[in-house]
Parts: sequence; structure tokens; C-alpha cells
Amino acid sequence: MVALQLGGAPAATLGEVKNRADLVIFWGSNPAESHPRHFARYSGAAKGRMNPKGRKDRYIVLVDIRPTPSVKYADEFIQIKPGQDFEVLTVMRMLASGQRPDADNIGGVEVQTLERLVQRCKDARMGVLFFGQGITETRGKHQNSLVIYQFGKEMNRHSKFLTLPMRGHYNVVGSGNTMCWQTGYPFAVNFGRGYPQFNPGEFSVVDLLKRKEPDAALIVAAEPMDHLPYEAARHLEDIPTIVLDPRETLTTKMADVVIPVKHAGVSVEGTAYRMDHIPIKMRAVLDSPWPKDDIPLSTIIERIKEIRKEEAKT
Amino acid sequence: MISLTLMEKLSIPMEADLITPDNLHDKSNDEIKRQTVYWGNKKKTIGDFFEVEGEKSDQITMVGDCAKVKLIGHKMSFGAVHVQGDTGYNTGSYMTGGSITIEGNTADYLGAMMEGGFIHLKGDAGHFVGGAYKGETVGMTGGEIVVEGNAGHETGGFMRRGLIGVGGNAGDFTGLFMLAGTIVVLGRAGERAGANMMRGSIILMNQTRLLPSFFQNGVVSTPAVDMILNRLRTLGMNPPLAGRYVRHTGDANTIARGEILMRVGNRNHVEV
Amino acid sequence: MAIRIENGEVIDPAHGEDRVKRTVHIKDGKIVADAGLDATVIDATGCVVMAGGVDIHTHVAGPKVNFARLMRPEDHRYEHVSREDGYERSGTGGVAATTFTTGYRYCEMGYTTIVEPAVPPMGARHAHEELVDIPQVDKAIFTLLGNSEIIFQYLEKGEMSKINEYISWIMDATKSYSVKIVNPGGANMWKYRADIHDIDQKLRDFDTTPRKIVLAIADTMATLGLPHPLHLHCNNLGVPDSYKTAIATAEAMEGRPLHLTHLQFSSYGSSGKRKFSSEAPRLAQMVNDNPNITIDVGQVLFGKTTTITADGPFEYHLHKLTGSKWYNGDVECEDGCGVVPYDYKRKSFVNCIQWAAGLELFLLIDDPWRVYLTTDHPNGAPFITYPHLIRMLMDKDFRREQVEKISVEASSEIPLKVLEREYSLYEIAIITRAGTARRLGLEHKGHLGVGAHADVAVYRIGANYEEMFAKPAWVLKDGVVVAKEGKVTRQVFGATMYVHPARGFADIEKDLADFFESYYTVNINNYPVGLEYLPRPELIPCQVKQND
Amino acid sequence: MTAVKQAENTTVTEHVVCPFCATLCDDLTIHVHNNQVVKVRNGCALAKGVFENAHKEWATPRIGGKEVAYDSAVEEAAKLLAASNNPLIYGLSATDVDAQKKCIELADLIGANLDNASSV
Repeated sequence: MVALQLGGAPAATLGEVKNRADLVIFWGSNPAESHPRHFARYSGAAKGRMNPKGRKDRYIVLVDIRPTPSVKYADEFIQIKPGQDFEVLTVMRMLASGQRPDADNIGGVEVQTLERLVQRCKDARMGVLFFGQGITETRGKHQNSLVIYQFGKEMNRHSKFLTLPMRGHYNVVGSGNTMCWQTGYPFAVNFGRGYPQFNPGEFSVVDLLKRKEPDAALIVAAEPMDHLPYEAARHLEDIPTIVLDPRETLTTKMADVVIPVKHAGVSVEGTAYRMDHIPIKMRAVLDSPWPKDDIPLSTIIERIKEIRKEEAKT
Repeated sequence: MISLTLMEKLSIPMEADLITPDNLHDKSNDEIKRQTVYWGNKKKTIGDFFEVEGEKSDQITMVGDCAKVKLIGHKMSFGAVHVQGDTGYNTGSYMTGGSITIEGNTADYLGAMMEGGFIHLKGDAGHFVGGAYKGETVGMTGGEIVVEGNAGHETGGFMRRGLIGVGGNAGDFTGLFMLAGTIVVLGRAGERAGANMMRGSIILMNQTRLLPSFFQNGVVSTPAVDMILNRLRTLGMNPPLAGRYVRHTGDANTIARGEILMRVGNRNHVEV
Repeated sequence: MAIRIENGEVIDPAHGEDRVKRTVHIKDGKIVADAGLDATVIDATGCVVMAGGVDIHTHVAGPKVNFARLMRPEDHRYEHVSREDGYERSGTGGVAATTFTTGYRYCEMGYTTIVEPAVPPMGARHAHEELVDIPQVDKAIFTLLGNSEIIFQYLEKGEMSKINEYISWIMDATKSYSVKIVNPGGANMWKYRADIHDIDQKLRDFDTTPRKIVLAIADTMATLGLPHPLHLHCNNLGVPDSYKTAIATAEAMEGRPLHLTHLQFSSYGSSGKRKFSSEAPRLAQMVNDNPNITIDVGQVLFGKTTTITADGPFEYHLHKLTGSKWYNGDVECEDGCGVVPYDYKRKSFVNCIQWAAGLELFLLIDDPWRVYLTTDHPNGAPFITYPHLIRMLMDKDFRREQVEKISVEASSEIPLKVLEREYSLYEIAIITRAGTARRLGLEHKGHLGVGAHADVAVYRIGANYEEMFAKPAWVLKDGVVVAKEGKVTRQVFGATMYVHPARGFADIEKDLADFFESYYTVNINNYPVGLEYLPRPELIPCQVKQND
Repeated sequence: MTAVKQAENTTVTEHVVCPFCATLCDDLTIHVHNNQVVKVRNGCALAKGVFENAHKEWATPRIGGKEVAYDSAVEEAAKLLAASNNPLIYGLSATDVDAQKKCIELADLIGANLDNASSV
């Protein structure tokens, strides 16, 4: 996200990958385990307008620090040393503009191998680079995403080239979009002064909790006790914590207040955004005795307005 | 001198962008007490948190652990702020003149988007010293920052003019996207210094691994470097003088007019 | 609830009223003949009373607008709307403002209806989710169809009835109001990193041309009786000699109704020392000669903005030119989009020509009913600059002052220098509400006749026209006062207007199922946007001609 | 209608969207018997996990670990948040847009910090 804010990106919806991409690179991403049907529906075997034979019409490259179950779907596997993505991509940018580094091996990869890969990108009808947590959560973080976007943008001088992040939670893209149209920012927002301020680090969840700054927390459809670093999550044990969730989780077990809600996409309809920003309306298949989560949230909003009015009177 | 003494250590942070000589210099102590600060989600006043003493002045002294006090010296253009303790986020951001001295440590974004003036930090800084806020493509455009302790990642990111000296170590991506200006690190710099830099100079007193997009380009010993180090000396640092530097130019993925000078040998270097 | 607006000078061009002193009666959200004696009285002494503004083309919602917000946090950092100032919801401003802020700011200028003109069908659900969060105004979206591969397939086979059926289906599936074409065929070619340069150039994947695309869609729109005609962004936009393409496109229409949008961006020639010139006078002549054509200007004003368009190749061109940030978002089977920040500078020769060309269009097109005030928000400038633009049109001395500030080299080349025309308040009312409402086919908007929606703006005649139009004394939405002295006083939500054209031209169910299966990644059963996405839907009827 | 009642207490729903990862596959067919998912067609192993376990371990309204009436839990939440000087609202990534909008409205109202999984 921060990388996108710095330079933008060449992107497209996944159907473009299905219809036109003849070169697909997965970088720091293991779709076989994290997004099992991505390959069949969009990126690998999917048949499309210019790819009538599906898998046979595509060359697939996997770049990672170790072989993963996704390797068997790839034509080529490039193994790089952990934490060297930024260096490798920096060299790919150089190679794309006709420059060579002084070294023959960068991050555990022969420069010749990278040269071949860059040439493939240049020759592609449409090249796509999907990147995952293996690159966005290692040393360099958003700078790694940024160098990918830079490579992708520069590659558009030679070929149609797209760079697309593999997002995790099913509606994390929706939360970014909704926050963006209401506040201008996709995450890490603070309303303390009566208007939205944005500053990752200053206002992002892990840092706030590590610094023990919040004095109450409302957790909506998330599992901080499981997903956040413990040194951050443990502050939730010290402050009043309210959790809205359909199911019992580690977080509901420690919460001070638990409000059960319908499970979006399972027991209630609702809009979610796919990783390529396409909104889809989810369906419901089960009944649930609890209301949809926006209903208790609305009640809380109305109650707080009443409490504020009462306070103002006294 | 105006003296602000923090009455109680804070756990919830406060935005105190009105604590600048520009805003306080002509106010009585009672007026100062009535100035707005934002504490968490509440609108409060300086008087709610600080004892205010002294007389009208363009010198402000802050006493106490101000680690949760953000935006001290925000947009200040003259006078001096002296903090006898730590400060919070965004200290001296958008500052155009005057000076800030901090006896302790500070959080991220020290002197971010700074245009002029001087910041002297005795302790450690967070990330993005003299940096740019997210989305901005130009960071510090003038002024000088001295960090005696360590600095975090992306020190001097997007810097366009000015001088940053780090006495201790610096994190990764020092001088990221640097457009011009000078950064000196007396301790060790982390990885990927100068990534995407276009122009400007990064002077490192210790060896560090550079990106493959930097090319070695001779050994230099220039009066220009000595001038910069002398300047740091007058600003209270203790850099080694008279040395030779291996010159690396880059970043090859930009116009590549930047330089990273790495000192040959490491005699005299300050071990942190 | 009843209101009488008394002592004001009514300007209602739809009824030929020019500063007529009369009372405007309002009851139950409508203009009525008599609001009764117990009506609340607004004393509009010293004010003009107009219908609420109707913006025919403003990018305020949908995927690419949100990318513009996402990509530019620095655009929001310095401007905000705060709850401390009494607003119900906070937000951030800058050129791509947040939804609530957008609604408040339009309202505070006296606008009550806005149209988001460029939503790819797959983005319709997103656009409607955002429209729900834009308060104070009625709104609608246009669907982008100029690069639809489904239409291209039918065009190859000459199956017009299937195109009729598909467009009727897609209007319903997207709950949109009309059709927009952006760079017909160009976004499709951009999927190969190519573009279209001539209206008779063949596409790569399909045996068709921009000319055929535009004509087929225009004919379908007439057959379906959509209230607003084809809304077209021409090929070759933004480059020297773009005016030739605009003229060729207009001629190709052979008298069919056409709205050329942000024509300013298509009004460049290649003469002069710098091979870049304003050909606005020629285009103005073309509009004057062709009564089937209306335009909105897309005025450029100096300052920083963000360009947002479905014209993917144009944005790449701009990115290469400026080195700015660049977002590209191709949409499968449908269209594309690009986002690039831009800074229009008084020192830039090209920017000055662009600035002048827009004003020349305003001043040289004779019939105000066929030229509308827009900045193609935010492409030429953010919409909050409208009052400044109005002053430039109404006050020739002020305009001359502005001309003196631009690049000397440019100022010597622009025809603008000799234009003396000044818009009257009556004409401003036409280009900002009466004309746009009429061209949109909104019978209940843009005027103050009995039966109209009681969307009213009361402007106090002040020191200059910029101040006058920046802060109306009162704004009413559906008969309720929602802003006073240029400040929102009450949060309300308007309707979302949409059409539901007739069906039954052909059977395309199997075609669509096959097409979706083959080329889309979204299940056709999950594709259409239901009415539940429009909390306040307003169905606008289609006018099918009986003799067709 | 895509949900078809097949037998007593059994429904089959087609074109179901999988709320697990951001691939958001929308071609699942789900068989439900007695309000339990008994069969998932087209879904990957992760999707099966979501649907087949959906009826297990439902949360209950609680305050301090003790089960309470639903409204009491909501009321307690409102009181806690109203009293907070620096609240945090976190999550949003695994629910729908309506809930996300309400979270933002609430954060705006109470001057909260608001974050989602993008920052983690």
C-alpha cells in the first residue's frame, strides 16, 4: 500500500491475466498453499482469449527463498537468498535498461539467469508479476513492493507488464477501499483531532499496541491474538477489549466483551473486494441467530451519541 | 525563557503542534496554559499537562519525559526549543528556522519535511529522520540535523537539500530516493544505502555492503568532504578529519549522479 | 414542510425568467404554485434564486477515483473537513476528496445533482457503494462501453439487435443512467500497449473501428430511448491535432445527438513555433454549425491536480512525459483506466494553451444551451474552482488580469486575448443547471417551475462573482435547507438515478453465459448489481420513439 | 434463485463466493443439511474448512467471560468506547463493506485509531 502511494503501479483485473498473459512470475508467493485456485482460475492453467490452450500458452516462473509446493506448477524455479529480493530486483531493473552489475551472482542467483528472465519479460505479449508475503514481510518490506512496481512500470517501455500483489484476507482490499473513500487513506488512520490523519508506524496497530497507547479496543472480524506479534497483542489483555466475531477465537476468549455476529459470506450476504479490487456480492448459505455486524455497530454509534448528549447536559 | 514542565508521565500521546516559539513567544503564562493540545481523542490545553513558568521569550524549555508529546516545534520558524528529556513523533516537522535541542531520544519523523533551522538530538532517533511523509516525493529541503546516537531506517529519505549527521549507526535505506543534500554516518550504516538516489552525497565512515546499482569510481580526498565534516564539528559532533574515501556512484536505476563515499581504513571512527 | 423564498430575483432559463422578482413556493420537496400561509419564509432580498446546480461530468466515485485517493495521501494531508466544525462526518480534501467531503463541498457551492461519467461495468458495484456515502446531492453513473469486447464481437457479425439487447441488459446490470465512451477501441488496444489514432483504424483483435463502435452505440441508445445521448471522449485526446479527430468524429455522427465531453482536451492543433496550438475556434464553429452536438468544456485551471481517465494509453503518455506516479488499471473484457498526478503551471506554454482553449470554447460557442461548465473534475481542475471559472466568464477585466499572468510566449499565440464576451447571470444559470439538466433528460431538475424538485440555490449578489458563487446564502435540497452562507447545516442523502430500458430485442442469454465462462473471471450470476445497492433509487423513464 | 430446496432441511446453493482468501472464487456449490454444510463443490481445501466448520464454536454474547443478554453486551461495548480516551478499532479485513463503513463511522465519532490488516 505504501509502495503504491509512492509511485503507483501497472495493474489490471485478473481476467486480463487469464486472457492475455503469456509470462507469469510468482515472487515470494506460494499460491498452491495460500491461494489454491488462483492458478486454475486466473494465472496458470486458465484458458482465455489469447491463451486458448491455458497452461501450455504460458511460461511460469517461481521465485522464492526455498522450493515450495508451487514449484511443481512452474517451468522455472529461481531460488534466492533470504532477504535479498531488493538486491535481485534492483539488478533486474539495471539489466532492463542495458546495464550490468559488477558481480556475477546477486542474492544467490547467476546474473545470466536474471538476464534471461528480464529478456522474457521484455519479449512477453503480457508479463505479470504476482508478489506475496514472502517479499512484503521480509527485510525492506514496502520498499520491496516498491522496487517491484518500479520494475513493472519500467518494463512497460518494452512490453505490456503488470505487477499484482497476492492479498491474504478475503476482504482486506475492501477494507482499504472503504477506508480510502471515507477517509482518503487505506489504513493506519487516526481521528483524534476530529478528522483523519494517516501515518503508518504512528497509527498502525502493531506499533500502537507495542507502545501501549490505546486504552480500549474494538476488534471486528480479526484475530489479533493469533496474527499479531505477541509483544503487541498482549496489550489487549491489559485494556478493555470488545470483539465482534461469529466464532470463538483466541481473541474472543480473552475479550472483556464478546458480541457474536453473522458470518459474512456464510450466514449473511455482503460485498467483498477481490485482490484485484473487483467487488463481488457474497451469498449466504447458513442461518445464524445473531445479527449482521453492522447492526450492533449502529446501535453502539447511536448509544454513544446519546451518552455524549447526556454528558453535554451535565 | 518559557518553561514547560510536564506534570505527569503520559501513556496516551498528545499532539502539541502549538508548542513553538512562533506561537508562544508573545503570550503570557496564562495564555500559554490555554493553548490547545490534542490528547488522544480529547481537546485539552497546555495547562492541563504542563506547569508554565518564566516570562515572554522565544526560548522554550521543556522538562520531563515528553516521549508521548508529538509535533514539538512543528513548523517553527525562529527561536529555540530545548527539551530535557525524550520527545515523540514528528518533532520539528515542517520546521523552517530556529533550533531544537533534545537531551534524550525521539520517535520517528524527526525533522520530516524540514525546510530550515537546526535540530540537535543527543540520544537516538527513530525512522525517517529528515524524511518525507508517505506519498510525498520530496522530504527535507533545508536545514541541519545532528543525531548523536543511532538513527532508524530511511534516514534522509527524499532529501533535497541540507545536512544530516548521525553519530551512531543508521538503519537500512539511508538516503533513499535522495535528490540532493548530504548525509554523514559516523557509525555503521545498514543495508541498501542510497537506494534510488539521484544526486547528493552519503558519507560513511565504515564499510557497508552497497547495492549492486552503485559502481566504485576512484578514491577521493576532497576539501568538500572536509568542509562538511568541519561543519559537523561546529554543530557539536566529533567526526574524524582528513581521510580518503572510496567513491561509489549511483543509483544506476536513476540518473546516477549520487555518490556514496566510504572512508578508507577506519581509524578514528567512533565505535558505538 | 413548506417554504416561501421571497423578494429574490428568480433566474429560471427553462422558463425564460431572467431576474424576475417573484416568490418561489416549496412544499413536500417540490416547487408548488402556493406553499400556503404557514410556510417558513426565506427573505432573499439582494439575492438571485436559481435551481440547484447540475454537474454533467465529474469524477467523484468508482474504482479509478478511489485509486486517485489511494495513490496520493499527500493530496489529503493539507486539507480536511473536521467534526470540530460541525460536520456530521469528517474527511480529507485535496483534489480527490473523500465521499462525504465531496457531497458537502458541492452542496456548499449550490450544486444538488452530480454525474460520475465513467464507470466500467465491473466497477459499478464499487461506484454505487461510494455513491451511498456521498451526501447532499442526487447522483448517477454512466457506464463505459466503448471498449466492450462483447459489443465488438456483435459488431463483427453485424448483430445490431444483440447489441441493443446487451446494452439494455448492461444498463440494468450496472444500475446506471447512460453510456459513456472513452477512446473507443483505444483501451482495448492498450492491452497490447498500443493505441488508436484514427477513427477508421481497425482494432487488433476485432474487425471493427472506432467509427463503427460509436455509431452502433449511438443508434442503440436512440432505440432504447435513453434520456441522455452518447457521452463521448474522443480518440487521440490531449495530443496535437486532436481537434481533427474530434471534428471527424462529429461528422461521422451525421446528425445523431452527441455530447462531446471535456472538448477542451481535444482542441489542440500543431501550428505555431512549439507545434502546439489552440484550435478551439474551429471546434466552436463546428459546434455552432451542428445543432445535434452539445459539449462540456473540461476547463484547465492552474495548480496541482490528479488526472483520472479510462484512457489508459493517454495516462501512460502523461506518466512518461512527467515522470510522475502512474497507476494503470485495465479491466477485463471492458475497459481500462489510468491515474497520474499533474501540475498545471502558468509558466508552461502547453498548460497556458490548454487553459486558454477552454475559455475560448466557452466564449465562442454561441448557444449557451449547448456548452456546459465543467473542469472534468479533477482532470482540468478540482470542482471547487467553479466560482473562479464563473468569474472569468462573467468579468472580462478579471479575465484579462489572468491572461497577463500566463507565459508571455503563450499569451502572444492565443485567440482568447481579443474575446470580449461576458456571460450574464442568465447564461451562467444555463451552463451550470438549466442546460445540463435538459441535456441529461432530467425534467424535474434545473428549473423552478411547478412540479420541479425543490433543489434551490440562493446566491447573494456580492462584491464579485467568485465570492457570490462560492458561498450561496441558502441551499435547499428536496425542499429542505441544507446549507447556509456556504456551510452545510444539515446532512441529507439524495437519490441515485438510473434507467431500466426495454428488453426483448434478441436472445443473448447463451451468448453471455458462454462469453463470461470463456473470458471473464466473475460468475455471470454474481455480476449484476441489484437495486439493494441503491438505498434511494429514482427510476428515470426511457423515451422510446413510437415510429422506430 | 440460486438456492434450491432439495429435501426436508436440505438446500443447495450455487454460485457461492468463498470468504477465505482474496482470490474470492465465486463458483462454489454448497449443500446444507440441518443448517450444517455437508458438501462443498468447486472449493479448495481452505474453502471446505471455512464452510464445513462454520456451524462449530459459535461465539456467545459475554461480558467478562460470563454469558449475558445480547443487548447488555452491546450496551457495555458502547459504554467502554464512550469512556475511552484513545480507542483502537482494528480488523475489518474479514467482513463485508457495510460493516467496514460502520467501523469507520464509529471511529470518526469517537476519535479512534483505525487500522486493518494491510499494515500488519
